[in-house]
Amino acid sequence: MPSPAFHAPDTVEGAIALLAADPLARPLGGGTDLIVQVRSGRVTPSSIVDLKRIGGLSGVRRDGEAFVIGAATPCTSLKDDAQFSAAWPGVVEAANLIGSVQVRNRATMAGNLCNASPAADSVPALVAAGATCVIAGPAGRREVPVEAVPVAPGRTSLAAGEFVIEIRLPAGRRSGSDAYLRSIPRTEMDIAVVGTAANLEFDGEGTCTSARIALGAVAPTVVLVEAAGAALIRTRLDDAALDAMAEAVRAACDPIDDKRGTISYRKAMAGVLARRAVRIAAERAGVKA
Amino acid sequence: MNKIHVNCAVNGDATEFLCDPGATLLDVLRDTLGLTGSKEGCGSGDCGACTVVLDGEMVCSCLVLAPEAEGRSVATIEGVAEGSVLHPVQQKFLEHAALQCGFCTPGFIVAAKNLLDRNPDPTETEVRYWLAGNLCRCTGYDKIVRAVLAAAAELRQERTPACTRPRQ
Amino acid sequence: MTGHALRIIIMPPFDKEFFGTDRLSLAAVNLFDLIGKLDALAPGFAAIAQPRVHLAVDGVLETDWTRPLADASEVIVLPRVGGG
Amino acid sequence: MHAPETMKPFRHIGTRPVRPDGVDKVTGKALYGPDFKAPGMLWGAILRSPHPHARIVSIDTREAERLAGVKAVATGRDFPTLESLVMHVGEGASDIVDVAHNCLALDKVLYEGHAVAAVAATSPEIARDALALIEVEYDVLPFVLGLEEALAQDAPLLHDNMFTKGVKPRPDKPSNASMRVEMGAGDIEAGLAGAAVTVEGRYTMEPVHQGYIEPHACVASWNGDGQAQIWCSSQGHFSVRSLTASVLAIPQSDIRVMPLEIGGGFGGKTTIYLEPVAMILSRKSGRPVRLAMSREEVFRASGPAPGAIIDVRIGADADGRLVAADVEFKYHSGAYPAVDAGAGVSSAIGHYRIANTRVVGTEVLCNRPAAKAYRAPGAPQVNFAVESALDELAARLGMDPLELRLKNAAKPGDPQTSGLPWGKIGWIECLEAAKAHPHWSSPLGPNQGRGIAGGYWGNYGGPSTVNLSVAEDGTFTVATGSPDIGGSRASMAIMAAEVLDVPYEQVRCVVADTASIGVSMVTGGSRTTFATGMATVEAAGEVRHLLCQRAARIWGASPEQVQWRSGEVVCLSGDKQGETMSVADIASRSFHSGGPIAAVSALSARGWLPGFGFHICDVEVDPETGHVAVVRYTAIQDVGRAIHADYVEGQIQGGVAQGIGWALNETYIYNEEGRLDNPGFLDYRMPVASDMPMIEAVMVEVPNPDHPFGVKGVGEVPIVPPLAAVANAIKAATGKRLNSLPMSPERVYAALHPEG
Repeated sequence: MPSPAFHAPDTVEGAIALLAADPLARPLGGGTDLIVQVRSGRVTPSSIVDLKRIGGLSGVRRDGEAFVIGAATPCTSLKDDAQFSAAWPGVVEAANLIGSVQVRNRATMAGNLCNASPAADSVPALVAAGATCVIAGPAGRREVPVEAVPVAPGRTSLAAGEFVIEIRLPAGRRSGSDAYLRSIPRTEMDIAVVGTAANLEFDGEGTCTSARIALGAVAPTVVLVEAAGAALIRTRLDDAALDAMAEAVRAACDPIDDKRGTISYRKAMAGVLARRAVRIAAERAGVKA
Repeated sequence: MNKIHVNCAVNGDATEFLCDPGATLLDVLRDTLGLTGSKEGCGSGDCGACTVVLDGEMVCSCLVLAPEAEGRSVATIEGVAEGSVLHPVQQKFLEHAALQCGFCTPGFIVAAKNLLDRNPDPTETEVRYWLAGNLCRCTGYDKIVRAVLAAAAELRQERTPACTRPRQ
Repeated sequence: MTGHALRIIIMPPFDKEFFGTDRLSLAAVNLFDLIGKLDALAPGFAAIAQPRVHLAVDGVLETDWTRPLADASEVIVLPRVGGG
Repeated sequence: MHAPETMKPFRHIGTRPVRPDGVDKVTGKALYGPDFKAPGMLWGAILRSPHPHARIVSIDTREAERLAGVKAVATGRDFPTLESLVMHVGEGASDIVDVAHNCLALDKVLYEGHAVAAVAATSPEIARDALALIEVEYDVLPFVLGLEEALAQDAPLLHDNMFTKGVKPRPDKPSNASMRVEMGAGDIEAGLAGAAVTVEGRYTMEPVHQGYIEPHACVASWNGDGQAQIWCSSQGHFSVRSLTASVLAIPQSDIRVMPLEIGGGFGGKTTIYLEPVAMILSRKSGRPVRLAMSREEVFRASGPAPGAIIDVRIGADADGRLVAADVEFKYHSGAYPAVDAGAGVSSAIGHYRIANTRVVGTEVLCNRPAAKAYRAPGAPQVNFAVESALDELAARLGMDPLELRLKNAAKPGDPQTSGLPWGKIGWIECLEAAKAHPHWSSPLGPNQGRGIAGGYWGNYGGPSTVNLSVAEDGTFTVATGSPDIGGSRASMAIMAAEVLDVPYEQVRCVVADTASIGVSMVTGGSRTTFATGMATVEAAGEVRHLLCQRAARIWGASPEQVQWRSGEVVCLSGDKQGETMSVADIASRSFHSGGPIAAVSALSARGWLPGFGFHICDVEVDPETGHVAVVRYTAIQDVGRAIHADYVEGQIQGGVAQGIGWALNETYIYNEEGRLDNPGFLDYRMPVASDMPMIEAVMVEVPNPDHPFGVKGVGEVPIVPPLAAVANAIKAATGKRLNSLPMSPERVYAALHPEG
C-alpha cells in the first residue's frame, strides 16, 4: 500500500481544498490517534493534511464572550492560559488526562472530538460545558454543539471537505465551575472505562441554578444526561439530590461489555464518579456540597 | 513514492533529510540519521522509549510524522550531554543505578530533563506522573524517581551562588 | 561391574514416564555410567537426561557427572528447573 | 577455587560503583537488538496466521516474489527435515522440531500470530506490501484456549501424537495434557482428616507477558560457504547459536553470534523466534537480513507465562502446625510442550515443613503462543494460591499470619518437596527481619490493609566461561559469555577487583561473542552473578597466581619467596626482600618473561542455593470503585551476599513491580474468535511510574558457603510473593478474598458489591 501524501497548508481555505479534492484525505491535528491508525493499517488515507501550519488554529484566545480554542491547540497548552484554566478547570483536567504528557503535548481536543471514540476524555467535559465547535468546509462555516460531531464510534457528522477549526466555550462565568473524573485501571495511560463531567452554576445562596452532567464510554457517543442535571437544579446538592442525580446517570447508561469494562461496572462507576465530579465542581465554585 | 525534503534542526545542527511522507520522525531519526538512541518499544505512544523534545515540548517521536519536523527543532538523547560532560540527570541515573537493561533509559532521561527544565523542584508525585508515559519493566521506578529528584536537587544547587551554598 | 549398588530414587515425571517405578538399585562408577545403565532399562532416557534431568548425589545436586560414586549411597533423579 | 584468604572486610564487594556500560546507556550510544544495521541489509517481515488453529493447505508466494524489491521469501518448507531432539533451550527442555515449527509453521498453525511465511526486501514498506501478496489457504480447525476446555474429552487436539508424559501406563489416546508431575510425602487424605482446621480454594489466572520494552530483533548474514554471523540481543547468544544451528542442521562453529545490548528479557529471550528465519532469507538473497517484531507481534507470538487453575487444600492442627497440603494445578503451555509444571511443583510448598503433601501439576496445550520462561517460571502462580490459602488458614486459626509462617518455616536440612534437604537457606532470617521491620508494626489508615507472603526459587549454576587478561599497562579485561541485562559487567569487575585487590576502574568487563569466549549458558535462572561470578573469581585467582610467578622469575626468586599484597607482588626474602612489583611493572615485561598473561576459567558451577523472600504490602482500596493503590511495600530477601548492592536492590524492586502488575492489572484477553484482544501496552496494563510506591528492598545476607563470596541468585525470587501479598492486603482492607487474577478495580468492586 502506498504511503499517504503529506500536505501542510497555511490557510483554512487551502486545507478545505485539499480535503474536498480527495475523499480519502484525513486532517492531521496532534496525530496521536491518526498516526497509530495509519501505522496499524486500520485507516488508509491517500493523503494527510496537517492543520498545524494554519494561522490562528493554535492557541486559546478570547472572542467577546467566548473562549476560542484553535483546533491545533495541544492539550497541555490549555493549562498555560490562566483565564481559561480558571474558568473551565474541568475541561482542562479532562484534556490533560489523555495519554501521557508526551501525548498531550500533541493531542488536541478537536482531534479527541473528531476521532469519535465514545471514551474520549475531553468530550464529556466539553459537552457539559456547553461547548460548540466551528466547522469549516466547502460550503462555508457552521457552528454546532460539540455533541453533534460524533455520531457513532469512529464516525462523525462532518461532510466531505469539512473539519473542525475551533472549539468555543462561554467566557466570563459567574458563579459556577466544572469537573471531570474518569475510571481507569491504572493511574495514567489508560482509556476511560467511564468518564463523567459536571458543570454547575449556583446562586448566591449556594443553590444550584444550572447543571449539565455528561458521560463518556457508557454509550456509542457521549451522553448529556438532562435528567441528572435537573435532579440538582434548585437543590443545595443534598444527599437526596445527589442520589437522584446518580440514579438518572445510571439510567442513562447504555454501555457494552468489552475488554475495558463490563456493563454493570460501567453503570455503577458512572453513578459514583458523577457524584464525585459534582462535589468537586461545587467545591471549585466555593459551594459546600 | 514521492519523498519529501525536510529541513530542521536536530540537537542544534541544521539537518536535512528525504523521507517517505508516511514515515515517522522516529523512523527518520533511527534509520535515516543514524540516531538510534531513541528506541521503538511500541510504535503507538504507549511506552515513551522514543521521547524527543520538539520545539521545547516532549513528544513520542513515533507519533510525529517526519514531514511535520519541517522548520522545527528536535532534541534527542544524543544531544543531552554537552560533549563528554553528562547532564546531571544522566549522571544521577548512573550514580543511582536507575537503569538495568537501559532500553527505556534514553526516553526517561529526555523526559526527566524536560521536567526539570520547567520545574526545578518537583515532588515525588509530580515526577511519577510526569514520567507515567515512560514504561520501565526492570526497575520498578524506585531508583529512577530517586535519580530524578537527586538531579533536581543538584541542578538547584548549581543555580545557587557558590558562596550561599550550605556546607556539606 | 565395579562398585556397590546405589539406591536410585526416580522422581516424577521420570518414574512413570520411563521406569514404571520410583526405586532402583544399580551399581555405577559415575553418573554418566548410571545414565547409561538407566538408558538400558528405559531406552530414550539418556537422550533427554542432559536437557531435562538434575541428579543429586547424597542430597546435593551434582553438575559434574564424571564424579566417582564409590563413596555414594543414593542418587536422586529429578526434573531440572532452570529459571527465567 | 582461588578464594580470597580474607573474606572481610571487603574492599569492593557490596559497594555501588557506576557500571562500566553506563555512559553508553545514558547517552543513547548503546546498540540494542533493533539498532544494528549491516551494509547492504535487507528488511524482513513475517506473515502471521489470523487463525488460532488451522491446517495450512497451501502457501502461494509467487506474487510476492515477483514484487520489485523482494529478494527472498521463506516458508517452513525451507527448513531441513528434523528428527525429534530434546534440547535444553535456555531455561528448559524443548524439542528442536517444536522450536523450528514455532519459528515458521509447517503443516498447522497453532495460535493466532503463528509465523507462516517471511520475506526480505529492499525496504520495510516493500516487505510489508509483499506479505499481502502471499496467499495462504487454511483449513480452519476448532480451537481451544481454556485449561479445562482443553482437557475435555472432545477438545480439539493440537498434536495428534501427544501422549501425556509422566503417566503410567502410557495413555492409549493422545490428549492436550503434555506432562503430569506429581510429588509428595506421607498420606494426604489421612493428614487432612486429622487436621483441626482446613481451608480449600480454587485460584485462577490468565497468561501474562514478560513485557520487556525491547521487541525481538536480529540481523543474520549467511554466506555461500556456510559461515554466518547473527547480531541480536538475547539472554544467551550461545543458546541462539546452538538452537539456530540445530534448526538449520549446520555446525555451530559456522555461526558467530554477536551479542547486542539486550533491552529486557525476564526469561522471554532465552529462546529463538527470528534467527533461523533471517538466516534462510539471507542465504536465499545473499544479503544480510534484518527481522524485527512489532510490539503487537511480541504480544501475539512470543512466549507468555502460563495462566493457571490451582486447587489447594491445607490443614493445620489447633496449634497452627501445618499437617497436610494438597495442591493440584494446571498450567497453560500454549502451542507446544513447556516446562513449568516441574518448577511449579518444586516451588509450591517446599518452604514449609509439612508431613503430608501432594503436589500435582499438569501442563496443558492450547491454541495460544508457546509459553516461555518468565522470572521464576511456574512459581508465582502456585505461590499465589498457597500463600493466599495460608492467610485464610491463619484467619481461621485466629493466628498472626507471620507467626503461622514462622512456626512452619523450613530450615536448613529439612526436606524439600523433592525430598532433597534444603541447604543453607535464609528463610527464617527473612521472616525474623520482617517481624523486626518497622513496616510490620506501622499503623494503617482508613480503607488500608496489610498483606504478607513468602516465596522462594531454586536458582541455578551451570556452565560459564570467563577470560581474564592483563594488558601491557597492567589493567585488566574480563570477557564473559553472559549477556548483561542488569549490571552484571559491574558485578564481574567488582569480584575480579576484589580478588586482585586493585581499583574497580582497573578492571573492565565485556560480553564477548560466541567466537571469542567459551560456551556460557543463558543469563537467567538467577545464575550469572553466581556462576559467571565463580568463573571470574577463579580466573582472577589464576591471574594473580601468574603475576606472582612472573614477578618471582623477573626477580630471580622462587615462587615461595613472593606474595600478593594490596594489588602488587611483594618479595618476602632474599636479595629483593621488601621490594614490590606492580602489575604494570610485571605486565610491561610480560612479552620477555613468558608471554602475555591471561587465564580462562570454564566451569559448570555447582553449589547454588535457592533464594527466599518475604514481602509486606499495604494497599488502600477505594470501596466505591474497587481501585487498589499499593501505598507501601517492603521486600525482604536472602541474597547470600550482595556484590553490587544497587543492582541487587534493583532486581528486587523490579521483580516486585512485575508482581504487582500481575496481581492488579496485567492479563491476556482473547476474543471469541481466539484472537488476542489486547496486543499492546495500552490494554496490556503494566505498571506505570504513578502506579507504584517506593519499594523498600531489605537485603538479608546468609552467605552461600559454596561460592567464594557467598552469592545466591537474586533475580527471580522477588516476583514470587507479590501476587499473594497484594491479595492478602486486599483481604485485610476489605474482608474479601480475591481468587482470580488480575485483581482489577472491576473484580474488587464486584467482590465488594455482590449485589451488582
